[in-house]
Amino acid sequence: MEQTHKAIQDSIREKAKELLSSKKVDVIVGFGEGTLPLRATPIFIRSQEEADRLIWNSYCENNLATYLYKLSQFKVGLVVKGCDARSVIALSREKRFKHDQLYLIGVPCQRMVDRRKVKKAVKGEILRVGEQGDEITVEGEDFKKVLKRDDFLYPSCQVCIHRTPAKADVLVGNPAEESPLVEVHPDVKDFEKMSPEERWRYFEKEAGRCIRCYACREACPMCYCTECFVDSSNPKWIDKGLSPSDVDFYHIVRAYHQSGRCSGCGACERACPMEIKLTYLTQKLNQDVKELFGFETGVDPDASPPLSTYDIEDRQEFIK
Amino acid sequence: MPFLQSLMDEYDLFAPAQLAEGVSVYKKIDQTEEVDLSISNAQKPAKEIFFPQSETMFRYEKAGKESRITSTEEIKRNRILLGARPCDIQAFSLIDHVFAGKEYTDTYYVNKRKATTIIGMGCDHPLSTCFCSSLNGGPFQREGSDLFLIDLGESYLVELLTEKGMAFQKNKFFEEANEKEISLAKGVEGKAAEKIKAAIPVEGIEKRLDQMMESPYWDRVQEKCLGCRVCTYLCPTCHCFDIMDEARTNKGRRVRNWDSCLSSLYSQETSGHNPRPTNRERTRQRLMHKFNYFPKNFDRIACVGCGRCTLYCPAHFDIRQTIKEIQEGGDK
Amino acid sequence: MVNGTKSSWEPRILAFLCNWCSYAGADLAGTSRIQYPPNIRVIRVPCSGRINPLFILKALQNGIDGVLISGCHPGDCHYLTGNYVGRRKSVTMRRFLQYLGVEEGRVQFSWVSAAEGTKFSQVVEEVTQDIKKLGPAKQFVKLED
Amino acid sequence: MNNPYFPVPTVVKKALVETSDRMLRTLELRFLKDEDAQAFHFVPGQFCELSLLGKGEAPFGIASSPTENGSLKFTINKAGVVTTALHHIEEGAEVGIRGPLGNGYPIDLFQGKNVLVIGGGFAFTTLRSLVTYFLHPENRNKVKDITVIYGARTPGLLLYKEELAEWAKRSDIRLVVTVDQGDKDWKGKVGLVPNVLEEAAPAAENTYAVICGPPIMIKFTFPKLMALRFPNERIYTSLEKRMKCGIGKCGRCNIGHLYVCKDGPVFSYAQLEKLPRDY
Repeated sequence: MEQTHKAIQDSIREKAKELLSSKKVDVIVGFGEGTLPLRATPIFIRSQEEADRLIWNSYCENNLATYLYKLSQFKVGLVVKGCDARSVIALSREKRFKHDQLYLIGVPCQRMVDRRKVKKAVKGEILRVGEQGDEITVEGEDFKKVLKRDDFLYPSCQVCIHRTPAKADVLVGNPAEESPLVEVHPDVKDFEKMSPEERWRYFEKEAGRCIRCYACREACPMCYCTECFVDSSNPKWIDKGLSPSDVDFYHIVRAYHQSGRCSGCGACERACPMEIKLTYLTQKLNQDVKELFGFETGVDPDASPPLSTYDIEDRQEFIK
Repeated sequence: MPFLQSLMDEYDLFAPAQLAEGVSVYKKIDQTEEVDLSISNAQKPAKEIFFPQSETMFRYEKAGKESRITSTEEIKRNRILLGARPCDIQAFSLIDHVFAGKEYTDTYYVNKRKATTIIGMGCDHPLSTCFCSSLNGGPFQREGSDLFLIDLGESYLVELLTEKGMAFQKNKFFEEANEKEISLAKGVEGKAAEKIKAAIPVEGIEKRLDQMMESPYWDRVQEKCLGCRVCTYLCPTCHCFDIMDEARTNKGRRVRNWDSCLSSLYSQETSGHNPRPTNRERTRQRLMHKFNYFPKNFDRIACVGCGRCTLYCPAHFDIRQTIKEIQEGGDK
Repeated sequence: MVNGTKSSWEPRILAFLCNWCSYAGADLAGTSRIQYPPNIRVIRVPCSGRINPLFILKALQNGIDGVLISGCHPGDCHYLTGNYVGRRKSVTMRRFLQYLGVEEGRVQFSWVSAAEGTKFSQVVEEVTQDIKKLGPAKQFVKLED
Repeated sequence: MNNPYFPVPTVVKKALVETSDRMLRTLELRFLKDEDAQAFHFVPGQFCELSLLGKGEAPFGIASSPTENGSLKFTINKAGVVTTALHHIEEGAEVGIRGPLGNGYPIDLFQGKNVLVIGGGFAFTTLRSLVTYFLHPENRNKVKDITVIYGARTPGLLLYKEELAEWAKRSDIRLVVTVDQGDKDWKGKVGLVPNVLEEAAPAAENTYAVICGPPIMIKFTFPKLMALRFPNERIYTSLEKRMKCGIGKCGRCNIGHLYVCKDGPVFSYAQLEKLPRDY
């Protein structure tokens, strides 16, 4: 795996240099080394000399498409995983950027490692991380532990069947084999086993930790409304405090607004400082949309978003 | 936990507790089992105890043209904050400046503060992101605590530091510490101090920033910021809030909720004008407030080095790095 | 009110009726003097496609016990396709609420044309019975605190 | 302890729509309790938070003068939730008030000097307070010449028309009213405030200028004052920023280390020059 990462990283750098020197793009948005183990960080590269700061590893977890709105004035070279590319396609359907503004550097994704899960597997602070093949080595002051990489992947990555970007101007690395590690999102599976009452309780408990920092919203490339419904003062849909009803309201609508738009990247869940589970909501909506309308976000660049269209034969047995 | 129970019999007890695996806050304790003193750096800082994220300021009821307002500022039962670490406690002394104030006293904050005895606790496992020592703090700093606990494994060494602390002198759960225990505590303290390796150069940062208001550096700083509120809400010194009414027909309440300078709405005026229209101005405001404006007003930097903003930023923004870059003159 | 003793409790149901069919259907029920339970409060909307899922949640938050959304039959939409688009929102929202564990039957949907005064009264009757069985809404109501 | 967030009850004694576009409405408020009225001391330039329970609070400059005993006036521009509600309430309705807040105009500094008041549009409210204050017989001797230049886009948008007419008749104040665009009944001046200022300004010596208006007016007026050799220390303005608490706690209205609500809203240009352009 390490070798793959290294090879991909080299290709990203090479491509970035080429794009910048030929002035095909003004800026490359990619990942750079984090200052902490288990973390990478979004970086913005504007000159060839800086391009060697670009990296690729198991912690490139952000969906960089979320930065596009800030860069509307520039030609952008964007490093995308499969899910990020799907967001870009979805955004493109919603006419969020100019046709020739983007250059996608597609990376067939090796699935990202869930840093929190890794942290919870050991006692004490992790100070160093290494990766060898399908093993992750974590070291702290008084421990060293080897973990099986596959056991520590993000849930949204475990179910992913679009690891290779559906659309990219260049692909760095070979297309990945598109089969899921698990068939159903583990959190959706667990949730669906519960009774309705248990489900509601679980949902309220998760949402109950919300501090309304809106990191889930800001991390999501599809959350770009000029005025989010939570911020509207007239009409005021919900209050801004921590009343369970208001918090539930926010989480239902934030998720539901992603119907047919969510790429399943999991950026929302990864962004949450309170570790609220969120992808069991969006992933379920994705499943529904696939089942009901045969639609998957950002896979077919020409398909209309399902909630902006219809089929005369759509299901309606629930309508009196 | 008879000691905790005895505290709860007399006080409202606030302490760190886990909400989910790896996620903790300071909260009012209903059952002693909730208390988890091993949590050294809870996601949400202890400021919540005095400055809750969402707080009713008063309730009102309207009848015809008349209305009646009922205040919620009074604290009916004394409180104990148990197990807060020195960084969070140091932060109180910073936001005290704001809420106690010279001209106006924020009764909600001050009432809670006065009614609370703080039992601080030595932080024996500082993280690599901690840099309290660079900001006049330290993992065993006592300032601000009324009592101070040091974890000796089987027992705690308790130091009674203030008048409020001395009230516990006769507590039946406390015994006189012996030499061995005292020296053991010193060992724990020394070990923790060694652990904080990060020396963050804050010296002179206020002056440096005086020159940087229009620096292109802020364009760089803002780049990866998503504009969420994690760093401000989880910061023990951030204290901005919004005031809103929550109405239901004839009744309702006025509420204050935490607010964040990183939100575009924060400074959005009704006219449509926004003095801080982009992330550039907003990230600048956050850092300026901590390292320039606050020191100008109160002679202290509004950062205690707890590292939360760095740990929890979804884009992995590292304030330690930013401070260094500022000190090096910005855009490097 | 939301709470109250069981015997005296009557559900409050909010009905979003499209202007062209269901509202006219309700009107017809009225002018034809067809009886139906008085538990519904009507909000007239231009089209069932106008329903923003926020409306449903807001109603439930405010203590409404049930929500009915009614529009023109497929093919009859005054705006040609509004009800078709609305139907997709309805099915996804309905499934999502179900998934979350919101009681089934709190939110219901119907097609009622301008000529279907009788059907309108039947729908209201059914919905009211369903909601009565469920009892007062509690799940999503914003409590006074 | 006094809770500074508590609104004190007042009632609407009189309400008057000021302008032809009906966007500005003046409310005259009277304290419900005498002790509240007696405890309320303010200087022109200060503001209050007006609150309608269930709607919220918003800050407004006090438009009346401390010399007008018995009631307080506020002129409200209909813009957001609270201001719209304040436009709809009727006489006799209850309005909560917090204040006076902020610093107000430096009246003591003006002693023995000439005062030049420049206003534009609906920002004339606290300027009306200031002028009315100095026109009061007890205070008229405190300052020398008073010159007022007031402009609005159209005649219909001028505030306090009756008072303007009265001031025009007086000999102890020089009033120049101008509109950007006249109408068939308008007999007065037509011209933009900055241009009118050039013609009508008194000598800069011994004169303090107070200027309030829309940003665009300020932008063009300020250079004219500079050209007229007004030093920065003698030009004052009142700033607006989004506010909530009004008492320097909630954070949002800062410009650099100063808070508009507590350290302002009145600042001299000399002060502003030292502050970041964050407004």
